[in-house]
This record gives sequence, structure tokens and C-alpha cells, in this order.
Amino acid sequence: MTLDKNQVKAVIAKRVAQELHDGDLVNLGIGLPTMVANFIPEGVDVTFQSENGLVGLGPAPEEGKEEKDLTNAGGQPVTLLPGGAYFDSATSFGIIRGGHVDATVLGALQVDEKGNLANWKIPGKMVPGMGGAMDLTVGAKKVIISMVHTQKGAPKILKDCNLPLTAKNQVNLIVTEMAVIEVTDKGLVLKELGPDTTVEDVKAATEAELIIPEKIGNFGL
Amino acid sequence: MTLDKNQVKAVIAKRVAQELHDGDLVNLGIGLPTMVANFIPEGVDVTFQSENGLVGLGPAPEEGKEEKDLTNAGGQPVTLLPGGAYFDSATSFGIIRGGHVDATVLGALQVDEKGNLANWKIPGKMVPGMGGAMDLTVGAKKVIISMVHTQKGAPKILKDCNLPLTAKNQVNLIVTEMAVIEVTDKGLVLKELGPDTTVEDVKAATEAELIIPEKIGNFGL
Amino acid sequence: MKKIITMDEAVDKIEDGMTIMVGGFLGCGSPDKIIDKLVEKGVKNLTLICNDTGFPEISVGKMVVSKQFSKMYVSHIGTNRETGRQMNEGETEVNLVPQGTLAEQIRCAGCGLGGFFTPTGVGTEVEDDKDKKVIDGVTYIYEKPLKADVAIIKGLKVDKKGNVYYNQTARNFNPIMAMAAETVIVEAEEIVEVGELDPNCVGTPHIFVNYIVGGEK
Amino acid sequence: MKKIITMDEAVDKIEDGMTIMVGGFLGCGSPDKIIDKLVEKGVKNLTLICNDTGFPEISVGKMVVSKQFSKMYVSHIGTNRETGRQMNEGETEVNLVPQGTLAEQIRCAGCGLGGFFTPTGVGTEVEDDKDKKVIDGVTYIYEKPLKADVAIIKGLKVDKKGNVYYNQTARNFNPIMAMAAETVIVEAEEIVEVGELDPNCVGTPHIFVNYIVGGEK
Repeated sequence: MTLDKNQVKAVIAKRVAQELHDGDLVNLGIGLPTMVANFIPEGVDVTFQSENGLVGLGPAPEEGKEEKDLTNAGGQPVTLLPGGAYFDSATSFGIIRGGHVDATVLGALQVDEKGNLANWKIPGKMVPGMGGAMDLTVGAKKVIISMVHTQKGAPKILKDCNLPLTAKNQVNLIVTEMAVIEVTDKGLVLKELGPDTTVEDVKAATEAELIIPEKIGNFGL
Repeated sequence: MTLDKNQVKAVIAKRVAQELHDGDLVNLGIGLPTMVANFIPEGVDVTFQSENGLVGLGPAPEEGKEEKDLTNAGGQPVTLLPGGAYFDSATSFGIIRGGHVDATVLGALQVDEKGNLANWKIPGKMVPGMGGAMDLTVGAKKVIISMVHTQKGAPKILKDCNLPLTAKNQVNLIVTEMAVIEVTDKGLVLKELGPDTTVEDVKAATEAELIIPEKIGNFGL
Repeated sequence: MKKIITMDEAVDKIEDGMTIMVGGFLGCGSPDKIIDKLVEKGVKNLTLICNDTGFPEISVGKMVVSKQFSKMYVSHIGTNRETGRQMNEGETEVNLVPQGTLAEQIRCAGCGLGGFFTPTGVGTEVEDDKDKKVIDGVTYIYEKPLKADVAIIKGLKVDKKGNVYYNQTARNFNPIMAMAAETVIVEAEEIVEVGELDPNCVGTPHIFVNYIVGGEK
Repeated sequence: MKKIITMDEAVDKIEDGMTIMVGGFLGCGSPDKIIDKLVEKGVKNLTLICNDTGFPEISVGKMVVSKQFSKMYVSHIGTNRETGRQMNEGETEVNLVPQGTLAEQIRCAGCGLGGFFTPTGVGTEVEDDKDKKVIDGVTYIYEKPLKADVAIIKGLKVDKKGNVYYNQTARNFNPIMAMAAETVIVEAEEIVEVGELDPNCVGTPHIFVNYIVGGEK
């Protein structure tokens, strides 16, 4: 069974959602990470922060109900849940750097065995800037990378990132459609396999050395 | 003519008030400096800050109209004028250190030829603490000392402060019931004489060297 | 998660030897009911971080009188003679800190910074034993962050999620302390329903508040 | 003192070569009417301090397209290809700064501090040529304050004294920029009478605001 692009993203987002706990404050990056909000398990109360200045991020507004002064960090219209609050940018990053964010979910261009992350710059080609990503990776208690496992077949989980780093030794967990990989002091540990995926599949799609424990879990659709 | 204690204070406060300009943001210390607010010349719009967290300090409330959540930096009930605003302590001292306060008026135990100020500690005897005085003296654009000229006849304007300093080289002007003295790079310059006061009177009551210009003004009751 | 607890449950979070931040400025905006309960419980050997030590019979000053602090970081003790006595007789270690530096140290800890450079205190004994740095011709002192195990703060209105609305000058140190302690307990004058506070006017977002007490008018 | 001025008077305060802070976050909370007038006036060679460079046809991005900046301090330029082009071709000096560091540098200048230590960027090219310090086992980078000649900001409601009430996420960088520039011009969506704003909810006190423009619905 081959998953289409949207199914792949949904598989990843759904698995990431299971890493979030009741009472957590979570910051989701733009793109795939944003989808995580759609899969929070029932009974788990997670509060989302948006670094442009709010806690209590709600779902996208209905068409025609957008408010011009209420956007997320990607500039898209959003809503605020009851009990949410607004603040300025200095306070917002005080929250982030101050260790008040339990988890952040970000995309990656590359991630490596040491938990290094590169996602802000391809020299000479694409330089969007780091935005809040450097603060989020340093400040959040748990840094989860959610991404498609490879880029046009080329591994993105490397021995060493060769693009400019966003953060050094900050990644805790990598979730792709193929695997859940934990970053430990000893290296990358393969914890779970995605739908219809074998250990050999993951190894073939990963440049980094993987530690394969005796027992490996599975996650599905 | 001998002035009583209250007249002395009024003379000082009235003269200090003339140093304040239209549009100024001013922080007044506790005690004598607080009285300055009563003598702002007509047509001069001065905004007062209180470092516990407000701008737009108004007069004391009528008896029975005190609000428990509205006090000045001395803990006394105050009022807020229309257009005033409240903020937290970090912001309040951001305002102060950030150079946004045009003038501060403070009392002194000692002040000297270099513009040094001592007003927070008499070792082994009285140690109230510096409160906001160290921030105010460093941050305000103009530091005005308002005080009775001597302490039981002993000079308070010295060659060198011998009490622990509140601030180094920060005092700009000293106003007493006897004189207005400007702190300059060359030393203390006697600018004006108080009611019924001669240059010799001031010299006798002052330990510091005074520069006496050809023309000296007068200020009165 | 149950945030609204009893006063007894609240003071049980505060144990001998802890570092405690107490909001308020000379009694304005102080969590007075929690303080009364702490005096009653008699917890000892605390390190206090607070603007001042209040008055002997008002706010945190009561805890000074009942000798509950072994160490303190405060900017002003002049309104409570008992603090001065304890300091002079060596019973309590009193660290006097310029008010703006104290506020910034607390904010700094809450915001995950490793310290800052301030011009306040240069040329005074405040600079003793501290690093200095000349930046663009101005001398600054390096000051470190200050954090606590517990912060007890006060709000006029607190919603059931823990969002705090502050009134007038009762705000003072409360919002920055709410960011700088492991456990934050807010004493509410009034507890309101979620959604009642204007989200533009929340002084402390609920994410910082662990427990809510009070609310009885 | 007359604070309410015309849009023409406002843009006349901004001259070639100045450093300018522009509030807003990807267009949300940007002073768009002032920006339009600045494009029209064609002031050049500015240094920009802003979260981002907007979109080519939205907010500060329009000034990028009309080549009004020679230098910038921003955290994100990915939504405006023209910024990338100017950077790659050496037309504009683009300094990319982590968003939290940028916010803190601005606050730092406004608050009279000489800089701060942040853990953000350690081990990345952000730390190049900067002092580092290990504090309690954690490595931090020293970052300096960032100030400006002029800040242009946006508020929902501004009273005639200059107090600003911000709405929702349109607050972002506006209040900290209001503290960090010599001259501050606020674009009001609505100008209200003094006394209409809740003094507990003023985001920028009037003392920081030099001029008010706008207010026409």
C-alpha cells in the first residue's frame, strides 16, 4: 500500500500528537507540524502557543469570519479559544526561552545523530531566516521533529548535518512516516516503525547509524 | 526672618518646581520631593511617574476615597489622572533606566563636588535600602537633589561623600532653602541664593568648594 | 487539572528551606491571605525574594516578625524595623538590591536569559565582586537571574483556568514573579468563569499559574 | 504639545539614512498607512529593524520592493523574494537575527540595559564573532541592545494623549519598539478621548508616543 502525500502527513501528525500530554503548552511550526493539532487524543487538554503573541490557539476561522488582528506565526488567520491570552513579542519569547513550553514540533531539512537540526538556510539557494526556530529549539523542554523521512529519496537523517545549524544537540525525537526515532546520548534509537515499514526500509532511507533495540513498536494510520 | 520647617520645605519645593518643563516626565522621591507637585507653574503640563507602576500620578485622594490597589512608591494612597496608565515593575524600571524620565527629584544625606550622592545607608545605624534611588539617579536625564541645606548645622554638601554612595557623578542640581547649586565638570557653581541668604551664609554652611560667578540670582518664598 | 485549591493545600506546597517570591509593593498587591496562613503554619528558613519587607503588621512583614526567613533579596527594608534588627544581629542574611535590578533579575530568570548588564549601581558597593563591562563608553554591571521554588502572587480577578487580571498598582512584581518560579500560587480576590477576562488585558496568562486560592469576597 | 499630526507631517520625520523600527508580524499590526506614504515619499538608504519583510505587496514588504533599505535586522525574509534577491546580489545588507533575540535586543535598548546573555543560537553561525559565557553550566551568547531613530507602530485605539490599546496578535513588536526609538509615531485605527481607555489595559503609555496619525475609519 502506498500512501499519498496527504496520508503521509496525516500519519506523521497523528503519531506526533500522541507525544503531547494533558496540560502541555505546545508550539507547532508552520506546515506539517500545524496538522498535529487535528489529532490530539480525546481527553487530553493541550494549550497551543503561537510565538507572534498568543496562548490558546484555536482552529482556523470559518470563511468570512477571519479577524485581521488575529493571526498565527505564519500570518494566517486563526481563532482564540476561551481562556486564551495575548502578549507582546518579548514576553512571547520569554515564555519560549524560559522553559515554559513543554514541546515544540518543527520541520527539518536535516537532523543528525547528535540531535543537531538544520532548517533555516540553504546557502546560496534559499535563506528564509530562522524566525523563532532557534529560540524554540533551545527553549522548549522537548523538541520533536516531524518530517517526511527523505527528500526525493535522499536521506535527511544524517551522521552530521552539513547545512547551517538551527540548534546544536537539541532534538529529542524524530517522527516520520517510516519511524519514530529517539535521540539519546548513545545515538539514534529506532523506537517504532510506520505502516508497512521494516527495519531494513528505515536503515536504507537513513544515513545516520541507528541503534536497533530488541523490541520495536509500530504505529499506524 | 526665620522660616519654620514647613516654610523651608515649601521654599525648596517651589524652587524645584521651576526646573520642570512642559511635557516632562518626572519622578519625585518620598518626603520633601513629593511636595514639588504642589508648585508646578500654571500652563506647565508635567506627568509624574511612580516607580511602583504608574504614570499620571494625581493628588492624594479625599479621605474615605482611597483605593486599596492604588498607591505610590511610599505605599500611600494616591489617585490617577485621566490618561494615566499602569504597568509592572520590570517595565517601570525600563522606563527609568531607559532614559525616558526627564527629571527625578530626590532627598540626600550627603552630596559632593563630583555630583556623588549618598542617601540609602548609614552603616551600623540606619539601612533602609536603596529602593529605586540607584536606578533613578542613573536613568533620569536630570537628577535634582532637594534638601534642607544642613543636618543640625552640619554641612551635607561635602568635598567627598563619606557615606556609601547611591550614585556616582549623577547629580545635576542641588536645591536647598539657602541656594541653588549646579554640578559642573569644574565643580559646584552657586547659581541662586534663597530668601535672606548671603554668599557667605552659603559658604559657611557648605563644606564643598563653591564656584561663585559674578552674577547670582535670587529665589524667594 | 485541578487548579483551585484550599488555603491549607496551598501553604502545604511551601516547605522549610525553599526560596519564595512574594508579590506586592509595601503591601499593595500582596497575597495577604496566603501570608497569614504561612505565619500560622510557621514554615521556616525560607529565602525571600520581594520588593520590600512590608510593615511589621502588614503583608510579608508579618513573616519577618515571626522569623521565617534566613535570607532575603529585597530593595527596601526601611518600613520594617524588625528586618533591620535581624540583619544587624546577624540572624538573617539581607541582600539589598536596587529595585530595578531586582525586577530585571526576576524577569531574566523567567525569560530564560543568563543575565544582563545594567548601569545601575556603578561606583557604589552594589558593584562589589561583580563583573563589569564598558559598552559604547558606558560602564555596566553584570547581574544574574533570580529564580524561586514558589511564587505567591495576588490578582484582582482570576479565571478558573488561571488567567490573572491585575488592578492598578497592585500589579508591580506579580507578573514577573509568575514567570520565574517552579510553582506559582495566585491569590484571587475574585474567581471568574473562563472567558470573562478580556484576552488583551490578561496580565499573567494561565500557563504560568499552577494553583488558585481565595475568591471569597 | 500637539501630538496628532497629518500623514505628510509624519513621514517628514523620517529622513534618508535613518534607522527605523517597524511594528507588525507578517503584516499583522503593521502601520500600513504610514508605510504607503513612505513608499510614496521615496525616502532611501534606511536601516530597517522589523520582525520580517512582509510580502511584496503587503506592509513593510512594499518598501523592500521600492528599494528603500540599505541594511536590515530581521528574523524572517522567506515571504518576500525581493529581500532574498537584494541580499544575494549584495544590494542590501541583511542581518538575520533569531526572533526572540531581536525582540529582546529591542526591549534591552528601550530599558537602558547594556545587553544580555541568551542561550539561543549557541553552536550555530549566530554565535560567530560574539562573546560567550558559561553560567551555571549553560553556554550563553552576549547580545547587544538595538535602538532606532524612529519607530512606526500601529494601535487599535489611541487616545489623544498617545496611550495605545493593542488588539489581539497585532500587539507583537509594537510596544517594545515604542520604548526603543528617539521618535515614536503611532498609526491609530481609532483616536479616542483621554480617559476612554482602561488604564490597566494600556499597552504603550503615552509617555513613549511623540506623534499620532490616522484615526479615520
